[in-house]
Amino acid sequence: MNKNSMWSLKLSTAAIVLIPAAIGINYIGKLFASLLRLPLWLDSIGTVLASMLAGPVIGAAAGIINNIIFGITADPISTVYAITSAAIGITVGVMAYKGWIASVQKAVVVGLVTGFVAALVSTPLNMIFWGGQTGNIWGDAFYTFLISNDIPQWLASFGDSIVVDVPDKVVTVLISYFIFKGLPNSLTNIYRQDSEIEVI
Amino acid sequence: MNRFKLKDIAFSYSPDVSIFEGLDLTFDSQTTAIVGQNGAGKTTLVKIMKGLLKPSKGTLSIDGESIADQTAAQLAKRVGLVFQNPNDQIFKTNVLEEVMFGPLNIGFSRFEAEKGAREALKKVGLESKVSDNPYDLSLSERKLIALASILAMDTEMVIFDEPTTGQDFAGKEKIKAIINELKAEGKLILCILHDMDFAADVFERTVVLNQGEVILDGQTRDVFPEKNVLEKAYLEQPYVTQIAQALGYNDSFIHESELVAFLNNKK
Amino acid sequence: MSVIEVENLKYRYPDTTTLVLDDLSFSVEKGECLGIVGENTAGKSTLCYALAGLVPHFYKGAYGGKVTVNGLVVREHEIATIVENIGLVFENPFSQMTGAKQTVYGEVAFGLENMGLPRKNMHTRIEKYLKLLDVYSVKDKNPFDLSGGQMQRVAIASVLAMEPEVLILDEPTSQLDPQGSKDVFKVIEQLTGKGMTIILVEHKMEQIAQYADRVLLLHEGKQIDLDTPEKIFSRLDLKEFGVRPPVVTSIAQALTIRYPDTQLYPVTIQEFKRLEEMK
Amino acid sequence: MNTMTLYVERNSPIHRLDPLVKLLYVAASILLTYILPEPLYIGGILFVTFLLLIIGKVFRNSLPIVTLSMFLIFSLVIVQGFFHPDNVTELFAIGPLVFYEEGLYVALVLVMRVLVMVGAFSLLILTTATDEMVERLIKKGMSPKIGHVILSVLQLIPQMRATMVKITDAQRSRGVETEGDLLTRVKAFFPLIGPVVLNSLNETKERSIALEMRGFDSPMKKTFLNEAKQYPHNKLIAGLITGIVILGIVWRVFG
Repeated sequence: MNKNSMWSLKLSTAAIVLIPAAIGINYIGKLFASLLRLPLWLDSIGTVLASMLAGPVIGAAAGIINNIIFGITADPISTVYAITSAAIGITVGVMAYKGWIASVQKAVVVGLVTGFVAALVSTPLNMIFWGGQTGNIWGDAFYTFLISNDIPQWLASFGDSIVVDVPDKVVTVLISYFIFKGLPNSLTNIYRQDSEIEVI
Repeated sequence: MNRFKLKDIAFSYSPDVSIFEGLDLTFDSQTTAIVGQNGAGKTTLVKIMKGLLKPSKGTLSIDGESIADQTAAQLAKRVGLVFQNPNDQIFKTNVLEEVMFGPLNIGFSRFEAEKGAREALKKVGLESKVSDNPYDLSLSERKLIALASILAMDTEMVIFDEPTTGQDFAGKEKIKAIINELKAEGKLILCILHDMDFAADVFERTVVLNQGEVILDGQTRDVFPEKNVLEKAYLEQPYVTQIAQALGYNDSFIHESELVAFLNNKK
Repeated sequence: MSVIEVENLKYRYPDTTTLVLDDLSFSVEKGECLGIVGENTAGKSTLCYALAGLVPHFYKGAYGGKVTVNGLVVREHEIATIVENIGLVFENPFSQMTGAKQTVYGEVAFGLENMGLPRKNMHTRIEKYLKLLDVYSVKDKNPFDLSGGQMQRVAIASVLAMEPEVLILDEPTSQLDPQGSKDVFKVIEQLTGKGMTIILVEHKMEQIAQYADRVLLLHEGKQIDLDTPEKIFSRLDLKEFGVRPPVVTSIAQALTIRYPDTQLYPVTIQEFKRLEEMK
Repeated sequence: MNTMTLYVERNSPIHRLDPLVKLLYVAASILLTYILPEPLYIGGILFVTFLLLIIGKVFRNSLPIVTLSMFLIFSLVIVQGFFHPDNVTELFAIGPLVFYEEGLYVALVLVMRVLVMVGAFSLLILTTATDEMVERLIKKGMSPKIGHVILSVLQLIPQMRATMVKITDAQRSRGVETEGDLLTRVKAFFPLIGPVVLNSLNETKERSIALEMRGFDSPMKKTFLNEAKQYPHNKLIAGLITGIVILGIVWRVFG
């Protein structure tokens, strides 16, 4: 892949069909996590995988559409976070392209960065819409703790988001990383935009 | 001897559509094919036997011991079920690990699991592909991996759901050999099939299900000449039987060799 | 006139080392039904992809030789152009439903919308093919609520509605139940009767014997033989290529019931009976 | 078939509105709660939104959606009421915790905003069939491919849910326990999610092929099976909504 193609908007059919699959994976991941009563959401595995497979543009599209779909089928509030999901897709897509999914250690870094970016993007949204809170019990408890210790509201809000996003994104990126590493070429090479036909 | 007994089984997915009402079936050492249209209840039946679905009424037992309260995971040591679509189970990055997964879950040591897995892979003819990624192989090969992953668990009973779908001639021959081998080892074999030729060729007993009811149950040889009953279940006769009937012979022919011998004698 | 011409076709998938198609050359005439047989690794599906342009446009890899469909050189045209000349239906009916349409009627319209067919022409076409495939009665149902056999017929209708010159059927019934396959084969029989050019990949040799005018035998990507079903199925080395002849043919072989002039064995029950009575 | 959307088929004037006008209403109503951030005005917008839900015959259907935001609303009142930085005027106290008037005021504005947002969104999604909205957006210039993605997700997820049951069955048959302590449940996650991912990627390949064979990538200008629906008074209503927003801004700036 050359630099232009990471951001190329000319998308193959396979890459486009990857978006609904990614959203489906997000959904099922979330469902399995709640079925198994795991303490995390794990609802962005598909977005992260799509970014790893097809780059930041598809990753971002998967993220945005994921939240829109969730908005029209279940919870309108989630539409607000479409921007956060897009940021997750872009972060993972860019870092994957720059070679940051080469090892477990690096994947942890990707997870941390992604969680941090997600919190960074969510904070202004939370400030605008709900006065800085997230509606997550642990996050809001932490927010309360910070506020009552005279931390400025925006910083408390950021803290709230960090508590919510970082652990989940680290685990999500790690799971996605292990799945991605195990994928055979026959499944991954159809999403690449760079391959040429060799003449024999 | 293994005997699996279902008595007076009732089951429904939703209150208004019942699948089984008072179904009785017993399986003994004979290899048995279950045939019928989609929706006849074949898969539901084997899921009940495997403990994946709980009947609303009736009893299930193996060798007289009730298994009604056992979960699918607990039954995994005794009853193996090879699902139709291998893509519903494969998640490991190489063939050997995938096949070892089941045995390890039911308490095999790594050594035993690997030994069992390698033997099972040899039986399905994939011993040279142990370190391949399953998704680099074809769907028909993945079906054989799924089959091996159940064989490796060495259960006393093995149930197959449509093992021959998408298999070529060689694949079907392999499955036939495996079934006969399992039978020789004294295991209880049950197989859901859409392929009447394979059913006639391989199985001793055939059960015809239609809309949740057993409409024919007997020796394969006695079942397939029943053209009218089969038609009721939208099933066709095996080619050999069709040929014999087209030639005007109504005796029961279910193997190619039988018909050849018969025609030779007539000459 | 040949609708399909294949000259020295060679192909290898990306990131692999062996040729899946190794120097194939043949042609298909208008109105002909060509059966393709061989074991699972023979390259049958890949050949179908190459005829439909998926190889090399969707699957890149290494490509050599030339495939011409209805006068178009496949290598030089986009898939969207090629599909107006050749349609492909494959085994899994479920993944052939686009997912974007909530009715069977809309599903068939999908391809026509993409082709940019004017709306006034759409309805007649859609209804014609829904009726031809005997799925008109379910036209308002959600495609995913159909049985496998119905879904597969909707897939065929959707491809045929684009009115291609050639229809490729790659194991169209292998995932269907007996009734579903029977219904699909009824349609195939109708289409061959209407003079549609068909390429049929199938494991049941009885079906190949019934419908194919000629049979292409592939083995490990190589073209072993291309001839009439009687010639192909009478080959004594057939099993070496992982192919078993129809049951009638192997019975005829055991009993040496054959055509007196050509010494070939019959491939259908009707012919078997005729020859047996002649004896 | 269960297509997942919350759309409720009814015969109401709201159902007959252009989806884009309803979309405009969502944007306008949320915007107005910021342009005029006093409880009285927000209350007014909330009243109008509820009124429209009633006219659309979907008020009752909107309640479960609103309930989903209950925790957020509850949390807003508690946290802001007790801990908002501007808190001075005590309302009441529970032990050492004091609940303040300023916080309650802030919470009231926030809660009503949440309700306006959820209510307006509900109005859109409960009275609009998704395919109608998508076709409308495509005709207004959205990429048909994006439209395809949105519609296909809605059909795909119920299918994937069915697959999920099959996968759970297949893995339980191989001895995977899905109940038990946290470690057991964590261990079950991979065997369950793995096949979902592989399965969907594999299907992506097949579905792409099917789409290619139906001219998905065709450079031709797409035509539509369904005739464009006529929406009466479309421009008038859209103009009215835009007018109110502008009026609100003017009010805020000069008022």
